[in-house]
Amino acid sequence: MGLSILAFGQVAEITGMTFSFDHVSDTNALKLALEKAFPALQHVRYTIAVDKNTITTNTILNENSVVALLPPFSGG
Amino acid sequence: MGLSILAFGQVAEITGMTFSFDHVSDTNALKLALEKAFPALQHVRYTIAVDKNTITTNTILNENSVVALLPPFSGG
Amino acid sequence: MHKPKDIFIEGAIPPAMIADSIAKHQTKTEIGAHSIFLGQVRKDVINEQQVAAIEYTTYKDMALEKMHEIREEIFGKYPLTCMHIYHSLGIVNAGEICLFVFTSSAHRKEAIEACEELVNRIKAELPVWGKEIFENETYQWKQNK
Amino acid sequence: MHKPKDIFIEGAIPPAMIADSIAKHQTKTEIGAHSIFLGQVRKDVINEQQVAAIEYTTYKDMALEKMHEIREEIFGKYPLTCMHIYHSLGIVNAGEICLFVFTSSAHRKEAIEACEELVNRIKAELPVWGKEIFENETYQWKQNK
Repeated sequence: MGLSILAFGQVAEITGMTFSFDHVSDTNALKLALEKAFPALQHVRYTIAVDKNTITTNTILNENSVVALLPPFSGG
Repeated sequence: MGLSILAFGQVAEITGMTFSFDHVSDTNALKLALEKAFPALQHVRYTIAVDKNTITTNTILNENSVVALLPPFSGG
Repeated sequence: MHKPKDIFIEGAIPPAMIADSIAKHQTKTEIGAHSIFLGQVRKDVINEQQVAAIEYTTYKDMALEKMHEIREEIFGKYPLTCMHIYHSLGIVNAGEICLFVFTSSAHRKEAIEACEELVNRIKAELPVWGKEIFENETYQWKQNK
Repeated sequence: MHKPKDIFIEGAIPPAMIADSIAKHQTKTEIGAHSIFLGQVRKDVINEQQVAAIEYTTYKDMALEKMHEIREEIFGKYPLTCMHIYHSLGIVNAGEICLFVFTSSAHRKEAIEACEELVNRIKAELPVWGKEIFENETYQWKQNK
Protein backbone atom coordinates (compact mmCIF):
# COMPACT_ATOMS: atom_id res chain seq x y z
CA MET A 1 0.00 0.00 0.00
CA GLY A 2 0.93 3.66 -0.21
CA LEU A 3 0.47 6.58 -2.47
CA SER A 4 0.84 6.18 -6.25
CA ILE A 5 3.50 8.18 -8.03
CA LEU A 6 3.35 8.79 -11.77
CA ALA A 7 6.14 10.43 -13.74
CA PHE A 8 6.17 11.81 -17.27
CA GLY A 9 8.54 13.11 -19.94
CA GLN A 10 12.02 13.92 -18.73
CA VAL A 11 11.10 13.13 -15.11
CA ALA A 12 10.02 9.62 -16.12
CA GLU A 13 13.37 9.22 -17.83
CA ILE A 14 15.37 10.37 -14.79
CA THR A 15 13.45 8.33 -12.25
CA GLY A 16 12.84 5.23 -14.32
CA MET A 17 9.34 5.45 -12.85
CA THR A 18 10.13 3.17 -9.91
CA PHE A 19 9.69 4.75 -6.51
CA SER A 20 10.13 3.37 -3.03
CA PHE A 21 10.33 5.54 0.06
CA ASP A 22 9.20 5.47 3.60
CA HIS A 23 5.95 7.22 4.22
CA VAL A 24 5.89 10.85 3.11
CA SER A 25 3.23 12.99 4.70
CA ASP A 26 3.10 15.91 2.28
CA THR A 27 4.42 17.10 -1.08
CA ASN A 28 7.40 18.96 0.41
CA ALA A 29 8.55 15.74 2.08
CA LEU A 30 7.99 13.90 -1.19
CA LYS A 31 10.13 16.37 -3.11
CA LEU A 32 12.97 15.98 -0.61
CA ALA A 33 12.77 12.19 -0.80
CA LEU A 34 12.65 12.27 -4.61
CA GLU A 35 15.58 14.60 -4.96
CA LYS A 36 17.61 12.51 -2.54
CA ALA A 37 16.84 9.34 -4.50
CA PHE A 38 17.31 11.04 -7.91
CA PRO A 39 19.72 13.97 -7.56
CA ALA A 40 19.30 14.85 -11.27
CA LEU A 41 15.78 16.03 -10.40
CA GLN A 42 17.29 19.05 -8.66
CA HIS A 43 18.28 20.35 -12.09
CA VAL A 44 15.00 19.96 -13.95
CA ARG A 45 11.78 21.91 -13.71
CA TYR A 46 8.69 19.97 -12.78
CA THR A 47 5.39 20.63 -11.07
CA ILE A 48 3.38 18.23 -8.95
CA ALA A 49 -0.25 17.27 -9.43
CA VAL A 50 -2.19 15.55 -6.65
CA ASP A 51 -5.26 13.69 -7.83
CA LYS A 52 -4.94 15.38 -11.23
CA ASN A 53 -4.83 18.93 -9.84
CA THR A 54 -1.61 20.89 -10.09
CA ILE A 55 -0.61 22.12 -6.67
CA THR A 56 1.19 25.37 -5.89
CA THR A 57 1.67 25.02 -2.13
CA ASN A 58 2.62 22.16 0.15
CA THR A 59 -0.19 19.60 0.16
CA ILE A 60 -0.98 16.76 2.58
CA LEU A 61 -0.77 13.29 1.01
CA ASN A 62 -2.75 10.28 2.13
CA GLU A 63 -2.57 6.61 1.24
CA ASN A 64 -4.89 6.99 -1.75
CA SER A 65 -3.31 10.09 -3.23
CA VAL A 66 -2.19 9.89 -6.85
CA VAL A 67 0.85 12.11 -7.26
CA ALA A 68 2.12 13.04 -10.75
CA LEU A 69 5.47 14.60 -11.54
CA LEU A 70 5.01 16.87 -14.54
CA PRO A 71 7.81 18.52 -16.51
CA PRO A 72 6.84 21.65 -18.54
CA PHE A 73 4.09 20.83 -21.03
CA SER A 74 5.04 20.79 -24.70
CA GLY A 75 2.00 19.55 -26.60
CA GLY A 76 0.72 20.87 -29.92
CA MET B 1 -17.18 53.92 -79.79
CA GLY B 2 -17.29 55.36 -76.29
CA LEU B 3 -16.59 54.39 -72.77
CA SER B 4 -17.53 50.93 -71.51
CA ILE B 5 -19.94 50.63 -68.61
CA LEU B 6 -20.15 47.50 -66.53
CA ALA B 7 -22.78 46.94 -63.86
CA PHE B 8 -23.00 44.30 -61.15
CA GLY B 9 -25.38 42.91 -58.56
CA GLN B 10 -28.45 44.98 -57.88
CA VAL B 11 -27.26 47.75 -60.24
CA ALA B 12 -27.03 45.24 -63.10
CA GLU B 13 -30.58 44.22 -62.30
CA ILE B 14 -31.91 47.80 -62.29
CA THR B 15 -30.13 48.89 -65.44
CA GLY B 16 -30.43 45.69 -67.43
CA MET B 17 -26.79 46.40 -68.31
CA THR B 18 -27.63 48.29 -71.49
CA PHE B 19 -26.46 51.87 -71.54
CA SER B 20 -26.71 54.54 -74.21
CA PHE B 21 -26.09 58.21 -73.55
CA ASP B 22 -24.57 61.14 -75.25
CA HIS B 23 -20.96 61.74 -74.36
CA VAL B 24 -20.32 62.14 -70.63
CA SER B 25 -17.10 63.88 -69.68
CA ASP B 26 -16.73 62.84 -66.06
CA THR B 27 -18.20 60.57 -63.41
CA ASN B 28 -20.52 63.23 -61.99
CA ALA B 29 -22.07 63.69 -65.44
CA LEU B 30 -22.32 59.92 -65.78
CA LYS B 31 -24.15 59.57 -62.47
CA LEU B 32 -26.67 62.23 -63.50
CA ALA B 33 -27.25 60.56 -66.86
CA LEU B 34 -27.61 57.14 -65.23
CA GLU B 35 -30.02 58.30 -62.59
CA LYS B 36 -32.10 60.06 -65.21
CA ALA B 37 -32.25 56.91 -67.35
CA PHE B 38 -32.79 54.62 -64.33
CA PRO B 39 -34.51 56.56 -61.54
CA ALA B 40 -34.41 53.50 -59.24
CA LEU B 41 -30.63 54.04 -59.01
CA GLN B 42 -31.30 57.07 -56.82
CA HIS B 43 -32.43 54.71 -54.09
CA VAL B 44 -29.55 52.22 -54.08
CA ARG B 45 -26.02 52.59 -52.83
CA TYR B 46 -23.26 52.04 -55.36
CA THR B 47 -19.70 53.18 -55.91
CA ILE B 48 -17.94 53.74 -59.21
CA ALA B 49 -14.68 52.21 -60.35
CA VAL B 50 -12.78 53.66 -63.31
CA ASP B 51 -10.31 51.26 -64.88
CA LYS B 52 -10.72 48.92 -61.87
CA ASN B 53 -9.95 51.59 -59.26
CA THR B 54 -12.72 52.75 -56.99
CA ILE B 55 -13.00 56.53 -57.18
CA THR B 56 -13.99 58.85 -54.36
CA THR B 57 -14.06 62.19 -56.21
CA ASN B 58 -15.29 63.33 -59.61
CA THR B 59 -13.06 61.75 -62.28
CA ILE B 60 -12.54 62.64 -65.94
CA LEU B 61 -13.64 59.92 -68.37
CA ASN B 62 -12.16 59.35 -71.79
CA GLU B 63 -13.17 57.13 -74.68
CA ASN B 64 -11.23 54.15 -73.40
CA SER B 65 -12.37 54.36 -69.80
CA VAL B 66 -13.93 51.25 -68.31
CA VAL B 67 -16.49 52.34 -65.74
CA ALA B 68 -17.98 49.85 -63.29
CA LEU B 69 -21.03 50.40 -61.11
CA LEU B 70 -20.52 48.51 -57.87
CA PRO B 71 -23.16 47.94 -55.20
CA PRO B 72 -21.86 47.15 -51.68
CA PHE B 73 -19.68 44.04 -51.73
CA SER B 74 -21.07 40.92 -50.09
CA GLY B 75 -18.61 38.14 -50.81
CA GLY B 76 -17.50 35.41 -48.43
CA MET C 1 1.53 43.03 -65.77
CA HIS C 2 1.81 39.42 -64.68
CA LYS C 3 -1.67 37.88 -64.73
CA PRO C 4 -2.89 37.59 -61.14
CA LYS C 5 -3.66 34.11 -59.82
CA ASP C 6 -7.31 33.06 -60.10
CA ILE C 7 -9.13 32.49 -56.80
CA PHE C 8 -12.61 31.69 -58.12
CA ILE C 9 -14.10 28.26 -58.51
CA GLU C 10 -17.51 27.43 -59.93
CA GLY C 11 -19.93 26.20 -57.24
CA ALA C 12 -19.20 25.00 -53.70
CA ILE C 13 -15.71 24.21 -52.41
CA PRO C 14 -15.56 20.45 -51.78
CA PRO C 15 -14.06 19.26 -48.45
CA ALA C 16 -11.79 16.89 -50.41
CA MET C 17 -10.16 19.92 -52.05
CA ILE C 18 -9.32 21.26 -48.59
CA ALA C 19 -7.77 17.91 -47.61
CA ASP C 20 -5.70 17.87 -50.83
CA SER C 21 -4.48 21.36 -50.13
CA ILE C 22 -3.44 20.41 -46.58
CA ALA C 23 -1.72 17.22 -47.77
CA LYS C 24 0.36 19.18 -50.31
CA HIS C 25 2.01 21.07 -47.44
CA GLN C 26 3.54 17.99 -45.84
CA THR C 27 6.71 18.41 -47.89
CA LYS C 28 7.09 21.99 -46.57
CA THR C 29 8.72 20.98 -43.31
CA GLU C 30 9.52 24.53 -42.21
CA ILE C 31 5.78 24.96 -41.49
CA GLY C 32 4.64 24.56 -37.89
CA ALA C 33 1.16 26.07 -38.04
CA HIS C 34 -1.73 26.23 -40.48
CA SER C 35 -4.74 28.48 -40.02
CA ILE C 36 -7.84 27.82 -42.11
CA PHE C 37 -11.05 29.81 -42.41
CA LEU C 38 -14.10 28.39 -44.15
CA GLY C 39 -17.22 30.37 -44.96
CA GLN C 40 -20.37 28.25 -45.09
CA VAL C 41 -23.75 29.34 -46.48
CA ARG C 42 -26.22 29.71 -43.61
CA LYS C 43 -29.88 28.78 -43.92
CA ASP C 44 -30.93 32.14 -42.47
CA VAL C 45 -34.61 32.88 -42.02
CA ILE C 46 -35.58 36.32 -43.35
CA ASN C 47 -39.24 37.39 -43.31
CA GLU C 48 -40.23 33.77 -42.67
CA GLN C 49 -38.35 32.59 -45.78
CA GLN C 50 -35.36 30.22 -45.51
CA VAL C 51 -32.20 30.85 -47.54
CA ALA C 52 -31.78 27.83 -49.86
CA ALA C 53 -28.59 29.01 -51.60
CA ILE C 54 -26.43 32.02 -52.40
CA GLU C 55 -25.53 32.86 -55.99
CA TYR C 56 -22.19 34.67 -56.23
CA THR C 57 -21.07 36.96 -59.04
CA THR C 58 -17.91 39.04 -59.36
CA TYR C 59 -16.16 41.71 -61.38
CA LYS C 60 -13.37 39.26 -61.97
CA ASP C 61 -10.65 41.50 -63.45
CA MET C 62 -10.95 43.96 -60.60
CA ALA C 63 -11.31 41.25 -57.94
CA LEU C 64 -8.15 39.44 -59.04
CA GLU C 65 -6.12 42.65 -59.13
CA LYS C 66 -7.37 43.60 -55.66
CA MET C 67 -6.66 40.10 -54.36
CA HIS C 68 -3.15 40.29 -55.76
CA GLU C 69 -2.64 43.59 -53.93
CA ILE C 70 -4.01 42.20 -50.64
CA ARG C 71 -1.86 39.07 -51.02
CA GLU C 72 1.31 41.12 -51.48
CA GLU C 73 0.48 43.30 -48.48
CA ILE C 74 -0.17 40.31 -46.22
CA PHE C 75 3.03 38.57 -47.36
CA GLY C 76 4.87 41.83 -46.58
CA LYS C 77 3.37 42.05 -43.12
CA TYR C 78 3.62 38.45 -41.85
CA PRO C 79 6.38 35.84 -42.30
CA LEU C 80 4.19 33.30 -44.08
CA THR C 81 5.31 30.21 -45.95
CA CYS C 82 2.07 29.88 -47.94
CA MET C 83 -1.26 31.56 -48.57
CA HIS C 84 -4.18 30.08 -50.54
CA ILE C 85 -7.57 31.64 -51.20
CA TYR C 86 -10.60 30.20 -52.99
CA HIS C 87 -14.00 31.84 -53.40
CA SER C 88 -17.04 30.28 -55.03
CA LEU C 89 -18.97 31.75 -57.94
CA GLY C 90 -22.47 30.71 -59.01
CA ILE C 91 -24.80 28.71 -56.79
CA VAL C 92 -23.68 27.46 -53.37
CA ASN C 93 -26.37 25.69 -51.34
CA ALA C 94 -26.97 26.22 -47.62
CA GLY C 95 -24.48 24.06 -45.68
CA GLU C 96 -21.84 24.20 -48.44
CA ILE C 97 -18.48 26.00 -48.32
CA CYS C 98 -18.14 29.25 -50.30
CA LEU C 99 -14.81 30.62 -49.01
CA PHE C 100 -11.52 28.87 -48.14
CA VAL C 101 -8.62 30.89 -46.77
CA PHE C 102 -5.46 29.00 -45.78
CA THR C 103 -2.26 30.46 -44.30
CA SER C 104 0.86 28.63 -43.10
CA SER C 105 3.90 29.76 -41.15
CA ALA C 106 6.56 28.48 -38.77
CA HIS C 107 4.64 29.65 -35.70
CA ARG C 108 0.96 29.92 -34.90
CA LYS C 109 0.57 33.61 -34.16
CA GLU C 110 1.48 34.77 -37.67
CA ALA C 111 -0.63 32.15 -39.44
CA ILE C 112 -3.69 32.94 -37.30
CA GLU C 113 -3.43 36.73 -37.57
CA ALA C 114 -2.76 36.68 -41.32
CA CYS C 115 -5.73 34.38 -41.91
CA GLU C 116 -8.12 36.59 -39.95
CA GLU C 117 -6.90 39.74 -41.69
CA LEU C 118 -7.28 38.10 -45.10
CA VAL C 119 -10.87 37.05 -44.37
CA ASN C 120 -11.80 40.56 -43.21
CA ARG C 121 -10.21 42.17 -46.25
CA ILE C 122 -11.75 39.68 -48.70
CA LYS C 123 -15.23 40.43 -47.33
CA ALA C 124 -14.70 44.19 -47.32
CA GLU C 125 -12.66 44.79 -50.46
CA LEU C 126 -13.36 42.17 -53.13
CA PRO C 127 -16.03 43.10 -55.68
CA VAL C 128 -18.16 40.00 -55.14
CA TRP C 129 -21.92 39.94 -54.69
CA GLY C 130 -24.11 37.32 -53.07
CA LYS C 131 -27.77 36.91 -53.95
CA GLU C 132 -29.66 35.04 -51.25
CA ILE C 133 -32.15 32.74 -52.93
CA PHE C 134 -35.05 31.67 -50.74
CA GLU C 135 -36.83 28.35 -50.82
CA ASN C 136 -39.84 29.93 -52.56
CA GLU C 137 -37.48 31.19 -55.31
CA THR C 138 -37.68 34.85 -54.31
CA TYR C 139 -34.34 36.44 -53.45
CA GLN C 140 -32.59 39.41 -51.87
CA TRP C 141 -29.11 40.87 -52.22
CA LYS C 142 -26.90 39.78 -49.34
CA GLN C 143 -25.45 42.48 -47.09
CA ASN C 144 -22.17 41.97 -45.27
CA LYS C 145 -22.02 43.37 -41.77
CA MET D 1 -18.51 12.04 -13.31
CA HIS D 2 -19.36 11.66 -16.98
CA LYS D 3 -16.30 10.32 -18.81
CA PRO D 4 -14.70 13.18 -20.75
CA LYS D 5 -14.47 12.84 -24.54
CA ASP D 6 -11.16 11.45 -25.81
CA ILE D 7 -9.08 13.83 -27.93
CA PHE D 8 -6.03 11.64 -28.54
CA ILE D 9 -5.31 9.66 -31.65
CA GLU D 10 -2.35 7.37 -32.25
CA GLY D 11 0.11 8.83 -34.78
CA ALA D 12 -0.38 11.69 -37.25
CA ILE D 13 -3.77 13.24 -38.04
CA PRO D 14 -4.58 12.36 -41.68
CA PRO D 15 -5.85 15.20 -43.94
CA ALA D 16 -8.77 12.96 -44.95
CA MET D 17 -9.96 12.99 -41.33
CA ILE D 18 -10.08 16.78 -41.48
CA ALA D 19 -12.12 16.66 -44.71
CA ASP D 20 -14.55 14.17 -43.12
CA SER D 21 -14.94 16.40 -40.12
CA ILE D 22 -15.69 19.43 -42.34
CA ALA D 23 -18.15 17.46 -44.48
CA LYS D 24 -20.10 16.36 -41.40
CA HIS D 25 -20.97 19.99 -40.69
CA GLN D 26 -22.87 20.53 -43.93
CA THR D 27 -26.12 19.48 -42.28
CA LYS D 28 -25.63 22.13 -39.58
CA THR D 29 -26.99 24.99 -41.63
CA GLU D 30 -26.93 27.54 -38.81
CA ILE D 31 -23.11 27.60 -39.20
CA GLY D 32 -21.62 30.46 -41.23
CA ALA D 33 -17.95 30.22 -40.25
CA HIS D 34 -15.44 27.51 -39.46
CA SER D 35 -12.00 28.21 -38.01
CA ILE D 36 -9.39 25.46 -38.12
CA PHE D 37 -5.92 25.33 -36.62
CA LEU D 38 -3.46 22.61 -37.56
CA GLY D 39 -0.13 22.04 -35.84
CA GLN D 40 2.49 20.47 -38.11
CA VAL D 41 5.82 18.97 -36.96
CA ARG D 42 8.68 21.20 -38.16
CA LYS D 43 12.00 19.81 -39.35
CA ASP D 44 13.86 22.23 -37.07
CA VAL D 45 17.63 22.21 -37.07
CA ILE D 46 19.10 22.16 -33.54
CA ASN D 47 22.88 21.86 -33.06
CA GLU D 48 23.19 20.83 -36.71
CA GLN D 49 20.74 17.95 -36.24
CA GLN D 50 17.40 17.86 -38.07
CA VAL D 51 14.20 16.91 -36.26
CA ALA D 52 12.87 13.75 -37.94
CA ALA D 53 9.80 13.28 -35.72
CA ILE D 54 8.19 14.17 -32.42
CA GLU D 55 7.02 11.46 -30.03
CA TYR D 56 4.11 12.62 -27.89
CA THR D 57 3.11 11.20 -24.50
CA THR D 58 0.43 12.38 -22.09
CA TYR D 59 -1.02 11.94 -18.64
CA LYS D 60 -4.29 11.00 -20.22
CA ASP D 61 -6.67 11.09 -17.24
CA MET D 62 -5.54 14.55 -16.26
CA ALA D 63 -5.38 15.81 -19.86
CA LEU D 64 -8.95 14.74 -20.62
CA GLU D 65 -10.29 16.31 -17.42
CA LYS D 66 -8.44 19.55 -18.18
CA MET D 67 -9.65 19.50 -21.79
CA HIS D 68 -13.21 19.01 -20.58
CA GLU D 69 -12.83 22.04 -18.31
CA ILE D 70 -11.35 24.18 -21.12
CA ARG D 71 -14.09 23.06 -23.50
CA GLU D 72 -16.84 24.07 -21.06
CA GLU D 73 -15.22 27.45 -20.46
CA ILE D 74 -14.87 28.18 -24.19
CA PHE D 75 -18.48 27.12 -24.87
CA GLY D 76 -19.52 29.45 -22.04
CA LYS D 77 -17.57 32.35 -23.47
CA TYR D 78 -18.37 32.13 -27.21
CA PRO D 79 -21.63 31.26 -29.00
CA LEU D 80 -20.24 28.22 -30.82
CA THR D 81 -22.18 25.55 -32.67
CA CYS D 82 -19.35 23.00 -32.55
CA MET D 83 -15.87 22.42 -31.20
CA HIS D 84 -13.58 19.50 -32.09
CA ILE D 85 -10.06 18.84 -30.83
CA TYR D 86 -7.62 16.07 -31.77
CA HIS D 87 -4.05 15.68 -30.56
CA SER D 88 -1.61 12.99 -31.67
CA LEU D 89 0.19 10.57 -29.38
CA GLY D 90 3.23 8.49 -30.32
CA ILE D 91 5.40 9.25 -33.34
CA VAL D 92 4.49 12.07 -35.75
CA ASN D 93 7.00 12.66 -38.55
CA ALA D 94 8.16 16.08 -39.71
CA GLY D 95 5.57 17.48 -42.14
CA GLU D 96 2.68 15.59 -40.54
CA ILE D 97 -0.20 17.06 -38.53
CA CYS D 98 -0.14 16.62 -34.72
CA LEU D 99 -2.95 18.97 -33.59
CA PHE D 100 -6.36 19.72 -35.11
CA VAL D 101 -8.63 22.33 -33.50
CA PHE D 102 -11.94 23.10 -35.20
CA THR D 103 -14.58 25.63 -34.11
CA SER D 104 -17.81 26.61 -35.86
CA SER D 105 -20.28 29.42 -35.27
CA ALA D 106 -22.82 31.58 -37.07
CA HIS D 107 -20.32 34.42 -37.57
CA ARG D 108 -16.59 34.50 -38.14
CA LYS D 109 -15.38 36.54 -35.17
CA GLU D 110 -16.49 34.03 -32.55
CA ALA D 111 -15.18 30.98 -34.42
CA ILE D 112 -11.77 32.59 -35.00
CA GLU D 113 -11.32 33.90 -31.45
CA ALA D 114 -12.46 30.66 -29.83
CA CYS D 115 -10.10 28.63 -32.04
CA GLU D 116 -7.09 30.77 -31.18
CA GLU D 117 -7.88 30.70 -27.45
CA LEU D 118 -8.27 26.90 -27.55
CA VAL D 119 -4.90 26.44 -29.26
CA ASN D 120 -3.16 28.68 -26.72
CA ARG D 121 -4.77 26.90 -23.78
CA ILE D 122 -4.07 23.41 -25.18
CA LYS D 123 -0.38 24.24 -25.54
CA ALA D 124 -0.13 25.83 -22.09
CA GLU D 125 -2.40 23.66 -19.98
CA LEU D 126 -2.59 20.09 -21.29
CA PRO D 127 -0.15 17.61 -19.74
CA VAL D 128 1.38 16.49 -23.04
CA TRP D 129 5.09 16.11 -23.76
CA GLY D 130 6.89 16.12 -27.07
CA LYS D 131 10.25 14.42 -27.54
CA GLU D 132 12.07 15.75 -30.61
CA ILE D 133 13.82 12.84 -32.29
CA PHE D 134 16.72 13.80 -34.55
CA GLU D 135 17.77 12.07 -37.71
CA ASN D 136 20.79 10.53 -35.94
CA GLU D 137 18.37 9.03 -33.37
CA THR D 138 19.44 11.32 -30.52
CA TYR D 139 16.61 13.38 -29.01
CA GLN D 140 15.70 16.30 -26.80
CA TRP D 141 12.58 17.27 -24.88
CA LYS D 142 10.58 19.86 -26.78
CA GLN D 143 10.00 23.23 -25.12
CA ASN D 144 6.94 25.33 -25.93
CA LYS D 145 7.50 29.08 -26.10
